[in-house]
Amino acid sequence: MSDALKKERIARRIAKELKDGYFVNLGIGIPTMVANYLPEGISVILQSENGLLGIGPYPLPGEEHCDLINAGKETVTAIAGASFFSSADSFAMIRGGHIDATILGAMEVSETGDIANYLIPGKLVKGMGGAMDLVAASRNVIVAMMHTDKHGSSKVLPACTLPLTGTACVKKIVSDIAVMDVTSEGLLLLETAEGVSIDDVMKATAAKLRVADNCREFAF
Amino acid sequence: MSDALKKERIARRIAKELKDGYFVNLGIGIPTMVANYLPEGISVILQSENGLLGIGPYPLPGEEHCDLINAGKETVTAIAGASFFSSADSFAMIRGGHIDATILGAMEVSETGDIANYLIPGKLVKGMGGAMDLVAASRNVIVAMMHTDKHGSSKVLPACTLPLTGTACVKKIVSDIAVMDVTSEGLLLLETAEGVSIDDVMKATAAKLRVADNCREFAF
Amino acid sequence: MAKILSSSKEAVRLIQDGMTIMVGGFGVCGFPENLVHALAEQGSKDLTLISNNGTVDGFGNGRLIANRQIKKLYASYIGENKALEEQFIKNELAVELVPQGTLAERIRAGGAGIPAFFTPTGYGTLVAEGKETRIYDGKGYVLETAFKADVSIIKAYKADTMGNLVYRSTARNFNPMMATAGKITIVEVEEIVEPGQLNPEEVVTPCIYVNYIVKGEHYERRIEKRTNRPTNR
Amino acid sequence: MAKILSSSKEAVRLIQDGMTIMVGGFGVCGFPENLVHALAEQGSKDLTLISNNGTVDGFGNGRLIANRQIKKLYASYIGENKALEEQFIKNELAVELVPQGTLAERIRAGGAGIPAFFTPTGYGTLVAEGKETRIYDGKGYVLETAFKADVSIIKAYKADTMGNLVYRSTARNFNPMMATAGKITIVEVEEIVEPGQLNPEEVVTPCIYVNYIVKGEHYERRIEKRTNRPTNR
Repeated sequence: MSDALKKERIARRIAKELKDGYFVNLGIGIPTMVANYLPEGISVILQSENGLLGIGPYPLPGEEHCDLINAGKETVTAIAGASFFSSADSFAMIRGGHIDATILGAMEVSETGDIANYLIPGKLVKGMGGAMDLVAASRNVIVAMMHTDKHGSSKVLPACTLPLTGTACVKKIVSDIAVMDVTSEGLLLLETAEGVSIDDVMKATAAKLRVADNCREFAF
Repeated sequence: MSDALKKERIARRIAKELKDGYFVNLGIGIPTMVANYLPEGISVILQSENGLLGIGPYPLPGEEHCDLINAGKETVTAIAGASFFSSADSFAMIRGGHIDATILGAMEVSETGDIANYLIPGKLVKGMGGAMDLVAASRNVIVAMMHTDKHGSSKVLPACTLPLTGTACVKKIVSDIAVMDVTSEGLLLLETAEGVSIDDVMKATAAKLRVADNCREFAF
Repeated sequence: MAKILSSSKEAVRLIQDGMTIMVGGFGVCGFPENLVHALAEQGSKDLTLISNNGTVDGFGNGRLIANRQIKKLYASYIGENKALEEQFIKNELAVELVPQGTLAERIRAGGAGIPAFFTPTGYGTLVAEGKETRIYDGKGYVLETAFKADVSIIKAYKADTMGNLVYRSTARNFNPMMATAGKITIVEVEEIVEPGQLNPEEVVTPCIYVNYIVKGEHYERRIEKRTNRPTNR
Repeated sequence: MAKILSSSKEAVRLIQDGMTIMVGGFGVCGFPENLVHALAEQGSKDLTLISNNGTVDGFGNGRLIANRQIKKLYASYIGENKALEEQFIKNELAVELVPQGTLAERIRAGGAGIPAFFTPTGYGTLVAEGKETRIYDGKGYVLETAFKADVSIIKAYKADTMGNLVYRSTARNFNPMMATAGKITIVEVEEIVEPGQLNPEEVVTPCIYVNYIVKGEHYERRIEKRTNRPTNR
């Protein structure tokens, strides 16, 4: 299966986590795709931390405006009922715990829910942007990522090795092969991808992983 | 001279302290009257801490609106170029030191610039409203008050006896008989009212009062 | 997404005895009179009330106080309400006076995930007693903590059906911050419009903060101090 | 009251070597390009820059960085600018990464007379190193201090001649807070109107915060990532 297809499946699976009327912040990459796969009858309101509540679809060609972008700096539109505000007001909203779900990518996640996704010392320096605020304050942080890196190493670890974006904040991890909850007793495997065995997930996971009694296979 | 006339004179004298383009917060009572006596060519912008920058004149009869009031809860109007904002934004403006002059009344002022104007324990309990924020943060706090209370006791004291509204914050006192600066060496008498001698002021003042070399008489 | 309720009476059923509530308004201006009067009628007890004013006798918070529904009040100004002043002086009602700017900022902090902040206001006064203080650049500051509410009751001018709010003139006052600091926020408005009818640049309270909307049954449009300029000037 | 200046070049003369400046914008969106490009031409040195992004090579802050006018940068995101990333990794430019919400709040605090506040953001991370931390209700918080600037350079959509400002869409971003946190605030706008032409309910930045206004000479209207939906959908 291609990486593109795997990523689409992650996005499709995460979309099922969202309830009607949720206010959601979607990170750059796979998370942004989640909006495309909302189940029938489910509508959510998307927040963009640069100052927009109510992101609409991408604009038609010729309708883009340089002043209307999302946090990934892509041109977007605003829905009827949208509002614009400053970055201070936007992060007051985020930090105050008003966002129902935050979905973002990660380089590493630990079995205690720590997340690292902004810095590889001496190598990749982009900055945390709004990610640190989002993970520190959202009640419901869901990580969307490939289970292993390009070298095949697990990104789900006993402890993160990279500088942390946040500690004990991730609630759920949805990867291309598994869905895991972060619980007070560590990671709990809830679902495996179609054609992936529990054993496959165990082998691909460096962190300790308990298997839920009702762990089941599912199509992403 | 009637008290009303004395108060008008205080307001007239304070009006001379304001420079063109100043942003000014006027307290309830004598301070509110200051706006009526601005010298020719001097225009200031009045802030009302309940959320208005740019107070206009009182409305004509029939033009009042219950939603447009000043901090004294009087009906007002808004000038062209006014803006409305929340109490949080209003006090951010005040606390951030953006107001050029704050003029307010007092029950007592000390020779170190302490002010008491919100509470007489067991007797008068109204609350500080916005006064504590105003005196804590304005660069230029001017007190407008009668020099003595209704029993003839000095309201300008070595130390306040009532609970304080703020410490070391008053820069100038304009009373019905004198103009005094609060300096790092204590109170300095700058001006006496027409027909009032330096000795008269000294007798009416419980605080230590130095007399400026160029202390002069003036018409309020 | 906000839900539209059919009456103030229905809305205040969300308020239970012993809750901490915030009530918007500066005096009677921008005050959620329909909701508060419904709450007075409902008679919920032992409430902790966070509101700028005691308002006036017989109106608004004044009714809650006269009914002895409030066990503790946080406010910046309690003049204009004799019953309250008397209950306070006689220690029958616990009142904590909070400077107006500190009150506004503590409420904002509650909604914004800031548990505490330093402010210069009240340094060296009774307000600072028992609180941590600190010197920054030679000036004294007091550490103040955030306010949150079980239910915030606010007044706006218009809502759209999603819950976006706009206010009118100085009736904005404490309402926008209180909207953010309530676990549940109920707003009463004069008019409800469709999404898209409020300019997104103008929305003061985004819909994320609003849980319930009621169209106020009756507005008295009370004015505390009617002041006019002479007609011939 | 704000003063209208005739050119960006005249405006940036207020900026002297060694000053701390804030520059508005989120990437190139809502970015004061005329003022910053004039500052790049003026060549002021040893500046401390507080701005959300490094922006892109050859544009905006990117020019100041390429010119080596910046000795220290506070930003939340420095991708999209290779020169900056390289100078940072080689320790040729001091960069302090500040979480975006913390950056926004520190600037707001600077303008609002709050010297320090607690935030959950960055607790347990590098951002908290060397900073005071505290537990409230079982959750960890970091004490962050206010940011102020000698000069704030911002972009708004329209100003009236008094200095009241409105913004457009997401171009608002950091500009309103920076307006409050500069000892001097210079704004560039697309249009200047008369007092009364901006709705007082809509004014985002009251004129008290604005010292100088320039009508921007040229707007490139650059878009970093042009994204569209298909026409037939």
